[in-house]
Amino acid sequence: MEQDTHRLEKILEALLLASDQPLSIDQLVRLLAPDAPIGKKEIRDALERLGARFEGTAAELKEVASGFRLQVRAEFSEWVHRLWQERPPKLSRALMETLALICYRQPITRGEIEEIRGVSLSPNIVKTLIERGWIREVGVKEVPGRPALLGTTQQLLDDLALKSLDQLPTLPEIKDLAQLEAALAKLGVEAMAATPDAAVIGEVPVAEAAPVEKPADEATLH
Amino acid sequence: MEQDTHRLEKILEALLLASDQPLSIDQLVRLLAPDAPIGKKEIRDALERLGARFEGTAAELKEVASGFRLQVRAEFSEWVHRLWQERPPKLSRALMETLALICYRQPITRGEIEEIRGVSLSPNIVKTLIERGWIREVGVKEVPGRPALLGTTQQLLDDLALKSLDQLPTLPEIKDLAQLEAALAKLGVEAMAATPDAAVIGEVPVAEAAPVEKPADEATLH
Amino acid sequence: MNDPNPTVEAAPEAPKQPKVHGQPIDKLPDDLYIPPDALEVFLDAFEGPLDLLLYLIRRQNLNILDIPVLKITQQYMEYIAIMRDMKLELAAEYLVMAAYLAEIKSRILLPKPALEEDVGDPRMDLVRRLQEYERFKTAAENLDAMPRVGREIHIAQARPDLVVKPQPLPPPTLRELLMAMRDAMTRAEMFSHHQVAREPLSVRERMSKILTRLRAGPASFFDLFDPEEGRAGIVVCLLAILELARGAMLEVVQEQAFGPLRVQVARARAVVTEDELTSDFDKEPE
Repeated sequence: MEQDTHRLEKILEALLLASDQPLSIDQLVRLLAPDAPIGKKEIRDALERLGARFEGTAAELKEVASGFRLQVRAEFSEWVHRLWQERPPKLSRALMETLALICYRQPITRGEIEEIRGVSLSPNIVKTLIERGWIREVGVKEVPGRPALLGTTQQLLDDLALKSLDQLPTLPEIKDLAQLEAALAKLGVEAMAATPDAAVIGEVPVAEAAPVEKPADEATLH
Repeated sequence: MEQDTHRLEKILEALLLASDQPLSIDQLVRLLAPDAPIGKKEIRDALERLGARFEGTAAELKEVASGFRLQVRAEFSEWVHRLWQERPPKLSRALMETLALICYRQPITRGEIEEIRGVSLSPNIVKTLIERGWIREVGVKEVPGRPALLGTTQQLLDDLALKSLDQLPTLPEIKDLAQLEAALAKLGVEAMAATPDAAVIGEVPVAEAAPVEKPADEATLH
Repeated sequence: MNDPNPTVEAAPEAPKQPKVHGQPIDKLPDDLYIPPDALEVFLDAFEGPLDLLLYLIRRQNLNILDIPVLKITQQYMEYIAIMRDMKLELAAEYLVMAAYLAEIKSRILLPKPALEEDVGDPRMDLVRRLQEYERFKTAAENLDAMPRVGREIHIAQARPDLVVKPQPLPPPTLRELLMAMRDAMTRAEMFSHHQVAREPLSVRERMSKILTRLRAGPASFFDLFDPEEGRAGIVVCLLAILELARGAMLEVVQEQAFGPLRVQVARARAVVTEDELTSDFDKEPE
């Protein structure tokens, strides 16, 4: 028994450390259930013991609106802030894929994004994209639950130095790497081989973004 | 003093928890420097104590190629996977074989990879490996066509939780050549004895493929 | 092999009879028999001729050093013959290997002139290649078995509860964005959905714009069009409205015969209240 409660604590710890969002008791019950049904009370107790174990460390277990999360104590936030300044935030893969799907499949719901990506979509990602001004809720889909429909903004076009999303290659073009390279070249993005640092290419300074040579009319044709 | 070392440990813990990539000692020195110059030795010692503190928890401090990171112990990965709908996609054999060749034979050209594998190398495989940040072009081979030489990255080592390439499992040994010659000589005799028609296909049905007379030096078998 | 059409699946009711050297095979040898429609899958399972050869050798619990070259060669040839006769796409490497094996075979079978002593065993090179390939095949399996970040290893993360935004996210490069799309699509195998293939993105973009516009209230159908955009713009707009209507994201309503078309956000079917109807009605014409 002693063994078991310890194990439960550690599993909860593992889940909380790996999750990028708070986990509710209900979620935890669901995550733990397949093996042996564990009651909410039991989980709550284990969380309490886990919280106590974090005393004297840099982290703490905190209950927030949407559940429990492990977070760095406020007294150390200054150090973390330094780290973040030194290392500018990176666009995560999940965020990039979500944004790309919204570009290509808008208006699209969170559920549809999850379906295509095969993984659940962290609310943080949508929040971040909205805060950054790249996407917005454009309506709701009239299906049960009335989920929000997401679409792209002018800001995103500006930041990508595009006049219209139509300038992006079509899906078949993306599939074929040679065609993708050709499409990128047409958009003024250098080839990967030419610039080893792939992360910085394509950053056409907005101010200089030359008027794209397409006539306005043609840009929307296919 | 006791207080200070504890504090250093906790600051390191906070930084490692907040970072999504490993932090090197140099980076840690830089991040800690503004307050009080702290030596590498001191940081190393604190990291060691921190690592010990994680014993018996769901997390562990691990040193990988580009520095230190806190990770969830592998024994809990089964639970962590439940956070996501889908398991990470399997990597194809072609991709893994290509990666293995680059790991053990770097720097290596595409042509050399093709020669050993006996099949042409899909450009997508190299692209995928580059996209993942596991390999990169490290130069060109000064032969006609000047093909790119491929090598592995620190990212690969980080992702495999290795400190250096030396920690990769050793490449299975090739048989000693003298033995090979001997075996071939023996083979030659047998081959001569066999008439072409004797070599009927399906002579040995799979199910019955009992240990056909194995060579004496079984120890060298794979 | 150059024939694009007749594949095994094309005529499932009359499976093609495997032939070797033009002669139909009534019964395949036990260890060679593969259901005809599985041949393609079978071939896909191999990473090339070396892999196939290794399989043939290993299947009989043989050491590479003990390859009965003649037998293995013959088996290999049978596979190739069947696959060629069945018009399966066969990578050139398999044929090159077949030619190579044929050469080895003929050199072994031909009486060896005394002078040729120092040329060496013709199988030597093949054995070396097989061994070398097998080393890396094993190495690849070992490598794949190692714990990997994202599979067995997960980074432990926690952040402070502070709202101080570190730095705004940098905009993605186009390459990053497109590669991300490629990855997502590849995983979802959505590339195969031809209906999404050539859809102009401007339609998708316009769909979002129209929805945003309709949030402010219903609009007259024609107000959604901007004549200044020209013909192409109007087509895009029309496609966007149709697509939205098809996806039940908006409704096109005509209150009376020949009356003006009104476009509004789709409403949950059951909960249309009188209130909404009248308020919609009030706002109607523009």
